[in-house]
Amino acid sequence: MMPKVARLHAILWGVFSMGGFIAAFLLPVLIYLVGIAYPLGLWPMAGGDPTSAILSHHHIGTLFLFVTVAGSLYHGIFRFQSTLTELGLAPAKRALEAIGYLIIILGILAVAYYLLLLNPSVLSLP
Amino acid sequence: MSKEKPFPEYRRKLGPGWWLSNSHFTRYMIREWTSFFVALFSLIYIYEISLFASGAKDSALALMRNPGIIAFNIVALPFTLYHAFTWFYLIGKVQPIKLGKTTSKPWQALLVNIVLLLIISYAVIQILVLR
Amino acid sequence: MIIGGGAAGLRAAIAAAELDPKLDVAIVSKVYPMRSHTVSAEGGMAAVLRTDYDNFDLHAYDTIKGSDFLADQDAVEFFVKEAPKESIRLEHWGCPFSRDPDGRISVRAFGGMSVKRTLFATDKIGFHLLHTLFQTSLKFENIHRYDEWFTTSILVDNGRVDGVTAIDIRSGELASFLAKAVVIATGGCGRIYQFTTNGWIKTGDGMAMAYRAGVPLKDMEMVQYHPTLLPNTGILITEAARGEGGHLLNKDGERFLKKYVPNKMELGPRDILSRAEMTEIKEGRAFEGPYGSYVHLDLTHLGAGTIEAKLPFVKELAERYLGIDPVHEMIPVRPGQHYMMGGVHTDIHGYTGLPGLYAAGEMACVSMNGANRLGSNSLTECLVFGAEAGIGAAQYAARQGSPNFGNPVQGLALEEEKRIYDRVLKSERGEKISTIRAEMQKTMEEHVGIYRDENSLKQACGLIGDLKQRMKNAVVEDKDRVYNTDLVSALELDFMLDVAETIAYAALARKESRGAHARTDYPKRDDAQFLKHLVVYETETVPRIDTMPVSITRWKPEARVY
Amino acid sequence: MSQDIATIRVTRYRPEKDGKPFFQDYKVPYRKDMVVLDALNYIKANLDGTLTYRWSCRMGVCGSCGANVDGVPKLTCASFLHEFKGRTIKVEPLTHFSVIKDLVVNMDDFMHKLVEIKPWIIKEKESPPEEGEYRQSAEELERYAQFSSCINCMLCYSACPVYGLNEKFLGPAAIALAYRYIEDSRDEGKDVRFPIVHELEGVWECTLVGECSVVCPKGVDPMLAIQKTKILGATNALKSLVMPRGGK
Ligand SMILES: Cc1cc2nc3c(=O)[nH]c(=O)nc-3n(C[C@H](O)[C@H](O)[C@H](O)COP(=O)(O)OP(=O)(O)OC[C@H]3O[C@@H](n4cnc5c(N)ncnc54)[C@H](O)[C@@H]3O)c2cc1C
Ligand code: SF4
Ligand code: F3S
Ligand code: FES
Repeated sequence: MMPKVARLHAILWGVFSMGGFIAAFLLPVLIYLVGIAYPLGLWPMAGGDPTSAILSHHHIGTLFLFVTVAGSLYHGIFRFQSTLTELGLAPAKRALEAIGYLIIILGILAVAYYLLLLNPSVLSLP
Repeated sequence: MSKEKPFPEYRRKLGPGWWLSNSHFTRYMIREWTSFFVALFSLIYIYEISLFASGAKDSALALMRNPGIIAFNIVALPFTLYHAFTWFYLIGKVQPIKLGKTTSKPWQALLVNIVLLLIISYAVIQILVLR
Repeated sequence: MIIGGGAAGLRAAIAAAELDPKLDVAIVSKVYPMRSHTVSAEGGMAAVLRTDYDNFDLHAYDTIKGSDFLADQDAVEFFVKEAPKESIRLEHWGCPFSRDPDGRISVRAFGGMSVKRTLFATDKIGFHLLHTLFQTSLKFENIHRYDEWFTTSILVDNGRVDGVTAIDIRSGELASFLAKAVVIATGGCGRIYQFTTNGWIKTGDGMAMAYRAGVPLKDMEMVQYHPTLLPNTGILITEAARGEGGHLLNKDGERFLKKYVPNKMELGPRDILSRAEMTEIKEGRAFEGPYGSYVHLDLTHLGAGTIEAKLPFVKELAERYLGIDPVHEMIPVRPGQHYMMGGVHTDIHGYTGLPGLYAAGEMACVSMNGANRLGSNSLTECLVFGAEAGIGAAQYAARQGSPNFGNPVQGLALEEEKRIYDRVLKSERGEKISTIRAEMQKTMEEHVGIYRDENSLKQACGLIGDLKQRMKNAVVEDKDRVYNTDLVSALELDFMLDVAETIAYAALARKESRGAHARTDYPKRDDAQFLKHLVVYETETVPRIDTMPVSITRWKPEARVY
Repeated sequence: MSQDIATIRVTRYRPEKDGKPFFQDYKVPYRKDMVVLDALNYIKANLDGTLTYRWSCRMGVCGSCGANVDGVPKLTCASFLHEFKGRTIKVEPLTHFSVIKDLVVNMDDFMHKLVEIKPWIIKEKESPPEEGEYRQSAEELERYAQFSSCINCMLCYSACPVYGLNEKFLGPAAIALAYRYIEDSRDEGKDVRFPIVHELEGVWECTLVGECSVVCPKGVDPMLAIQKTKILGATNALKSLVMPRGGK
């Protein structure tokens, strides 16, 4: 039986690694749509914007946004914090970790909250 | 038995520039830095959604058209793709797939996964945006 | 207290620690145990596991015939019976043996063995065996390790062993270890020779220490040459390469062994094969290269599959050190020094006759190898007799009171300190150690090599005597205490010269040809005069040779033809 | 015949004389099939008996002769001079370890880590040898064989920046060894070993730099072992989360 701390770490790492998959498979297209294609007018459809378009697909769109953003945020912050330690901030490692998790938690709560505001009916999913 | 050390030993410490010492390390560090873009984009986008949610759709869209943000995104995309590719490669390395007698090579996993990435991206555009 | 962290030393330590959990066992080793030279054994270890076609008598007979009837048959019988148990124990401890499809340990053919009975782990058995033993030894809390401590002498007082003196290489300080019983397992002494498969650390320290403590060395003239070494480096290409079907070819592409061992061909014993190669070389049927003459080892017909599955290390070595792919090209090989059949005399329980002193492994001579060891018997020997020596020492220790560090012993330790720091380390003018070492190696190679005769041996005895004198003035260049490998080398060379001398004198005394000992002036085996062991004692002047009977139980000496 | 000369630039550190390490150059006759270790031996025998380094087998299996050769951790007995021809070859002690003298590093920490992961078969009861061997299929052997071929040369530690930054990190070879036992069908010690490798300074410290596997001379691929250990740990933890409620 693994001790508690180790188990927690194992699970956090599992989430991190799922975040890696998400960031790899789903994030690029989102960046392209929202951050490049839309503002530069490469947008294939006249009118509207990608975020609205995605959200208009109710549940599945909302879910896509949540998963992509939360997963990427987790993965990115987790990793970035270890990058900083590698660049010489090793002494501050534990502090960096704490800040990292704080950002992750706040961020994920925030997307969840706002997405719920935008599409409250997600909750009624079975 | 604890051996006493009559004479000092020395140890070379890693300086902050260690990752420049060899090309593997440099590539690794670039991969590490992709996380910065992944994280920052996520944060910006969360902010955008919050603007959407609070009804300020126009300022949300204006934010996206901000040249600084566009520039950031243009840099972020290749970095994210780099992240994706190295991730695919590592997966291939760590969990090779056995088919009969031959085991898959990492670059094969990379190719398969790139194709998968294209299909998923296309599907997202088709299903979520265009339809 | 165990000296040596190779197969024999570790097995002894585990046996002692298991027997008596209250006993404090110390392993003193001049290198970290997993660096011991056991690590480089490639081919496999012999034991009768397949009782459907194999049995103890057959293994015993093969071993005795291989030894040219010089082996003590009671020791061999004991050995073959214990061998399977020891191998299974090793398997239980985690050794990753290669397996058959039904999950049993695989066996392969080996030179001089009449059936397949050599267990293997690809072609890195020594590596796996050593690491398995080492890692298993870590489990015992009553085993304490002194890594990188160099033992310099055995402390003997009042006819019994009280401990040893050793240098902590890291700090350079000499310390006395008091012990109720001591097992020495310091391995062979191949570095006496120029061209050897043995590692840098195989310098016969234990043999010389025991010899100086008054224990006789036995069968020292029996030096094994292995037929397949890479010509440039002396790296060994395992006998398993022939066991799996490899061929030896001369310049004319002929399998020349049909003239020497027609029935066994490549699976003949090592002494005969090495001499066959030498004959081919002498008679001009060998290749000439930058490192002298050589013959070819041909594995190409085995196919990539077999080579990769069963001989990966051979492939790695040939590729790395010769730039040759054995799947497509032939490997150049020539004979070179490989193993010492002789060593410290012990009985079948590893006891040397000096109360408190036990010995095991390549440095000991229970005499189960006689005049020629069969490949793959040695590792098993290390386990069987390592365990015996460990148990013997532990039982002896349990019967003993504490060792005393009274005046005589303290005096011995002080004397040793003076010898090392005041004489060896301080001397300022004289020859380099490397010069003397090189001359010794050359002397042994040229005069006490595969073929010997009266003249060459007499010369060797004289030359070694001179070198011993010159050694008294040799200079250790490094004067520091911390990690002084130069000092260690000097002490090792000092040991080697003693051992070399015993080999030369014993070889001179045995006026016959038997097993590995081939005298051109006495080409025949002479059972009437020499069916006995030669033992060498240290004296003030030259070594004194005595004899000991060979124990013969069931197998009468017969002509040795293959 | 004119002889080529190679320059070997070796780190010297003599704690009893010099406060600091420095470089010393030696000129060594160059032969095509000479390895760096041969050059060191040449120096020790002919030029400077005080040069200090470890070696034994000269065939890449004892693991003693590791050093940083031109900045990369290598076995000196398996690095040929011709790979570096025309340049000065820099030979330094393995990085990330403290140096006792010249090229000799302190192995205490590494040895301690090896012991820490309990590298032996853990079994409720060992069956007596008379009952014969434990059966193991070729496939079962294959699962851990690669990870059992580590020669403890420590090159991977010297290559791993994470170990360089944090000495407490259990590190590649030790984890690979732990994984070797975890995957061995004869072993029953998972419950004992998991907590050790999944400790804070265990597998999670590894950020997949992967250099350990690049420098490993024996194809152990510690990175793979670490990653697999992580996956085992994560699935194990998830299971233990789900189990009590899932009722399965
Ligand atoms: C290349 C090669 C291949 C071989 N292949 C096979 C094979 O396939 N099958 C087979 O059966 N046999 C084989 N052998 C033979 C076999 O490997 C050896 O005979 C056996 O390993 C010897 O083990 P050992 O424990 O006696 O000595 P070693 O393994 O040599 O150990 C000696 C130990 O003593 C220590 N020591 C030495 N001097 C001192 C000192 N002064 N102070 C403190 N410690 C000291 C060393 O540190 C070391 O730990 C092979 C040998 C070689 C060289
Ligand atoms: S894993 Fe490879 S590099 Fe690391 S110690 Fe083992 S053999 Fe050496
Ligand atoms: S180099 Fe170090 S970070 Fe991990 S993959 Fe290897 S242990
Ligand atoms: S000397 Fe043994 S590995 Fe290099």
